[in-house]
Amino acid sequence: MSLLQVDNVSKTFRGLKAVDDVSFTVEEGSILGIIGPNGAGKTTLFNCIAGAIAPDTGTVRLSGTDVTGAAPHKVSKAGMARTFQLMKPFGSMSVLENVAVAAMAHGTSRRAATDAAADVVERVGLSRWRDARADGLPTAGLKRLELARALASRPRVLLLDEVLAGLLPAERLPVMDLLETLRSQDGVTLVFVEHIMAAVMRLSDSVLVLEQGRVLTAGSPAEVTRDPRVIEAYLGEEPAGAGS
Amino acid sequence: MTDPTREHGAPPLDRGTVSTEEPPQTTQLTTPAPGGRRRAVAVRVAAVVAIAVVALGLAYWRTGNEVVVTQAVLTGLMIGGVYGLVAMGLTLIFGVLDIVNFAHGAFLAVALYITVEMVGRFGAHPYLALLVSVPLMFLLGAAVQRFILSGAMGKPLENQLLITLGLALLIDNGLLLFYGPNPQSARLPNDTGINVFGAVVTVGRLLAFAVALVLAGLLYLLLQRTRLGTAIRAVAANDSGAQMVGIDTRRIYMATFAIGTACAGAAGVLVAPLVTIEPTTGELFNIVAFVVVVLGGMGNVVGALVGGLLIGLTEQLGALYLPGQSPLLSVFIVFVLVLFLRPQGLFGRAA
Amino acid sequence: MRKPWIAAVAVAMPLTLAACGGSAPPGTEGTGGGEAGGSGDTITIGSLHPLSGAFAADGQQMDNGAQLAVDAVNEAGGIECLDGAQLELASGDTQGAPEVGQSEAQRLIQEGAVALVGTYNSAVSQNVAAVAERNQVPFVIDVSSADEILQQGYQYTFRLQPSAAVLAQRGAQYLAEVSEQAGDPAQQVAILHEQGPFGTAIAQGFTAEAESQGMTIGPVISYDPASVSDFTTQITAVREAGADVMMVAGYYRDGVLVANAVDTVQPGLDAVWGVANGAFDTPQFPGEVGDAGEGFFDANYRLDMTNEDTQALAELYRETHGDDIRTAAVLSYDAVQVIADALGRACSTDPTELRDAISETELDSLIAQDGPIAFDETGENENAAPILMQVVDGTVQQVFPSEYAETEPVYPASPNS
Amino acid sequence: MSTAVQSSEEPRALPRPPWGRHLAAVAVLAVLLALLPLVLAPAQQAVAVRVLIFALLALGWNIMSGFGGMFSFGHAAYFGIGAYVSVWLLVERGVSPWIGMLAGMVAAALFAALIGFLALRYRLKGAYFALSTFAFAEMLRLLATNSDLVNRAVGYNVPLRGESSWAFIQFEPGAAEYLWIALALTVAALVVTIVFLRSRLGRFTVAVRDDEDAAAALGIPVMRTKLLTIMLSAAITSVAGTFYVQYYFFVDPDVAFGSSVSIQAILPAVIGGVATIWGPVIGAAILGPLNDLTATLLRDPPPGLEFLQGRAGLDVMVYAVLLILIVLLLPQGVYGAIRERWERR
Repeated sequence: MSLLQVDNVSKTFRGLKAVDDVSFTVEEGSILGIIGPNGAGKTTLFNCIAGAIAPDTGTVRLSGTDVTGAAPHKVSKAGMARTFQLMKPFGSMSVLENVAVAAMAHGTSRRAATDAAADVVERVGLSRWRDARADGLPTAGLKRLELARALASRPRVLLLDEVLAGLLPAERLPVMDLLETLRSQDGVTLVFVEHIMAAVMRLSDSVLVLEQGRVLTAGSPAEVTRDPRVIEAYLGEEPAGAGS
Repeated sequence: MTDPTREHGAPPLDRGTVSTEEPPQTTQLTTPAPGGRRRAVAVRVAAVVAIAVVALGLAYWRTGNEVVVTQAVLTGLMIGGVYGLVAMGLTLIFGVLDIVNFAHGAFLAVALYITVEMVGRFGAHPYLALLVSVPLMFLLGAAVQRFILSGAMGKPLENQLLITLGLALLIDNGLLLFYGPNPQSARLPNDTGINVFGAVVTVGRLLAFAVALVLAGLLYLLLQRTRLGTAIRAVAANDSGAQMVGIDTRRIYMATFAIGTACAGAAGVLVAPLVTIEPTTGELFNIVAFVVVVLGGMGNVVGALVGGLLIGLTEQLGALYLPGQSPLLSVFIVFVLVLFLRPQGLFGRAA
Repeated sequence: MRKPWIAAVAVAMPLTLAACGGSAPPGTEGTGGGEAGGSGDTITIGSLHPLSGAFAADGQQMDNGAQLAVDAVNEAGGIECLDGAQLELASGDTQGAPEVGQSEAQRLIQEGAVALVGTYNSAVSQNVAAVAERNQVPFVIDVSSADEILQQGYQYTFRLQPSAAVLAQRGAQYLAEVSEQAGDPAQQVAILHEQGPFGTAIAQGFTAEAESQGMTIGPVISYDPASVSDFTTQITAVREAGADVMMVAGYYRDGVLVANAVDTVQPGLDAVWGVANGAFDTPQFPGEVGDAGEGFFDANYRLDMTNEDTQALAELYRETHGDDIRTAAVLSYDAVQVIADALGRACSTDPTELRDAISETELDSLIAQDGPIAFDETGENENAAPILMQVVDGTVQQVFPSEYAETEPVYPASPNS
Repeated sequence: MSTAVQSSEEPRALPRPPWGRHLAAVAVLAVLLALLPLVLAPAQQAVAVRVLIFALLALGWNIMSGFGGMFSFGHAAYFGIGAYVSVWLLVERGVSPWIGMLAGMVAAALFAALIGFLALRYRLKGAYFALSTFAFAEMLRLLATNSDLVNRAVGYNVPLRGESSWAFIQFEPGAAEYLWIALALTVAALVVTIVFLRSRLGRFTVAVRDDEDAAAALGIPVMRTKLLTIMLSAAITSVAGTFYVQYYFFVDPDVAFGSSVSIQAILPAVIGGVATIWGPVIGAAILGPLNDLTATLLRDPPPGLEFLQGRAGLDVMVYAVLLILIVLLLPQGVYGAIRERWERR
């Protein structure tokens, strides 16, 4: 049984098919990259999977359990965490509290949650901002905070929406390293949307290409980048950018 | 990289090649086709009319007397016109400045006393007070916005609420101080009744109703056909966007509040002959006006007029349905239903 | 890190300051009891009325009325058996709100008031009555109709104005008598009343008495006086039901609206019959509604304009305040007189002795009623009664019973016919 | 939003919340105020009790609207339920107001859950949410005014017992016990606020207020969190209602459910500082005496201003001007402004 199984999911907004009959599966411990031009429906697809919006048709299963259209907090309890492309910090709280709240939401006691949060904060490299108000963080800090909060909820599947965007190239590397250790050491399954092809090429076991809400193609990173339709979709721009 | 055996299988590719059967157009998201919108409005109008017909039927069944029902409808419409008039200024302020203005009733009270002064001092026809009240209230509104409310723009709801409440207290008690608590009146000369299907309506109410319609029309034209109106609508839709295209939003806030207050000025004069004038009279209209604003959709001048008519009818017919209960109860029931089912108002577009 | 400490101090400071400055009594001390000493002493009477807010018109009149009574007593030499002690009026503004009324009552008692008069609003009076009872300070209600106030078994509360029950019963009796005298007995009476305790009590009492007099009642329509803005629908319902008299129990603003609606709808009534109506017998009512109010009746407690003392007071009031005195202000005047009279008989400012003296009051009133002011064991003025008034030629005239009549009642009195 | 990739400025450090110190401050305040009856005359005590009732009301409001971010303009509903449930039990059934207080809390919390659920279910926000709470409070007022079950517009008098009784919260007029009980209730509400804030529910509430989507995605049950917060808020406010009736001996629909009650719940919190622990208490301590101060001032005006004496309406005008000035000049409230200045140093 696949850990995450998405079947025939569609979502229409006022006659516009944002996600059109998308299906894929993700095996436990693997990393799936989702790419596609702007407006291809990647974020909408994320929202459908994570329960933020209910799909019109189709099903989402997490280790066999149907979570289609379930409330986001239930999806989270079932073991799926996500980050937001536009960062959503709890502005009035400190970084540590932000992360601790996420741990608390998963049943950890307050004291244990604070300890766990301190570990996660350390791990994502936010230690120096531990006690800063979250709404005072720079973009790079907010991106890491998104990641830290998601991690604190101890997910089995982690949906990452452009966690690398807005970071300087030098800041990207430690994040990518972190994602790899998450999979290798913690056994977390990752699904991530990313524009930075270098990251996609490096991290993904397989890649799904979306265009206009539909799956254009899917396969290993190497296969996908050779696909002429993918190249066309990116308007001739060389998708398989310079390697790392 | 990780062990290739753990690599999951490719997603099942059970969909065909990419086709372009409905080219998505992002612009459609923001502006639906005008035809569709018109149709939607037509459907809503039809629904409202249908509900009204059922309501009338029930009222008739409840009273068993068609003259009473006719009178209720006629009175409801006349009062509703006044409610709409009061709500017009409020809805404009609510829509553009995003301020829940509790001082609107107090501004109306100021206009009532201006009318009393005009009638008392110069023996003028009450409605001539419009010539004084509207410009005066326009200036007052501009001053209040510029010197008091501008400091609260963008502040939390509770701060704005308390400031406008403070203003209302200030104005009401200022009137009490200057004019004393005795009720005043400004009656129309020769205000006779006109017979309509056995029911009656006074010339004064008809006149107030007609002027309400005219004012709504003028305000609508101002918003739709003038540069100022366009700028106001732009600020209402998106103030930071309006700022970016070079609109001086601070000026627009001031102008809008002034126009809204001038509407209260006009409403006050028109209402003056129909009510007993006391410092607190304006408060009577405030709550109902808020209900009307939500009903009509905030910022929607025509909606305010229609909402006012509906609330006038609700009040009158509600008194027939629920004798012994306050007519306000039925108004609030309608209000809550609208809030839940169509929070953008009967004639507003979905957010 | 000391913020919370600061907060605690910040909270405590204003509280303490307020406590020191907030209601510091100016120059007076001591509590309500104690014997008044030699001459030159002043005796404080507390006057609690709504001086601001929606009821300020009546409240200010009543405060003025109480002050005129104090002045009159002082001019006549003060309280004789207390060495001519002078009276002093301490006024409190209830704003028509019970909790403000309560704290103002508490303040006045604290400042040494030996008795209270007030308060106009029934809700406030209920509250002040409890305060007076608990502090054992006599409280003479000038205006407040709710029957419940004196049904609590209070020992220190007295009321001058007739209760709602008396007003309603007499209102119905007068209707029967006046319409029969005119040879056109009222048969079907519609009732239009405000839905508060006042209007409801009047409507119930009136219905009981009118039915025992052989009239039929219907339709009975209630309304919310705070929000009503038009009566044409209600008056149309009355017309369609074919009633020949309409009883109206309500306040000023709604009374004016009723008159306007009657003028518009022309319901063909023999009479519009107010009972304790807040509009129909006020001097400004005919001026405000013009011809629309001509012929309206009201059965209500009333200053007695056939009494010379009342006329003198009305004259004095017009001179002092440039306004026509209202009945409510005369009741406040009487209330202060009741206290002054009791002080004179008790020869003491001890509240218990003062209370006992008040309960034995027998004092002529400036109000038209059945006899002198005297209180029964619950504290009601047992001679309190309404008289009938009518708008005649644009002024309010006393018309019934005949001993109080300034002119004959006009019945039927179909307005504008 | 910070557009710069790197902000050279170090973000402001947020101190760990000093819960213990807050609680200690509450204890000090309690001791200070408990001594007040020794120095206050009864009339001044009445003002002090009124301040504490204001504070209770506003502490309740602050939980839902300050920390929870759900603006209520209808807290009169919960105040009124607390007042009516307890006085009904007392007058009709002879039940002690302490039990009535608990019953009122339960009833207010349940009603709050019902209307909160409806408003949240239909996703009302901001002014719309506020207007819906207002509408429900008004509907309760109108229903109580016309319902025989609760004596219509007449309302209830609390029967006098003629003797002091802790069980029935009735003492000599001006007795210190009233102040102590009001104080104990306010202190309890403060402690509840502090405990709430550091609890799981409190953390969730603030998270939901700051960003609802993120909170939900992290597994916080948004609806349940909001409803529990609303219920807690309603329960605290209902206590103010119960005590009000026992202290003032009287309640009617306007006193209990009138919109002025809702405003009195908001005022102290905004003046003192919304979403701060101490704001409502400080605001109440400023506002409570303000009304009396202006009235006293105008009753005996200082030399040179005698012409102001006895002008009806002027005291309220002064009050209104002060209110506007405070809100304009200290938009974060008095405590918020003090705290900000302190932190900046």
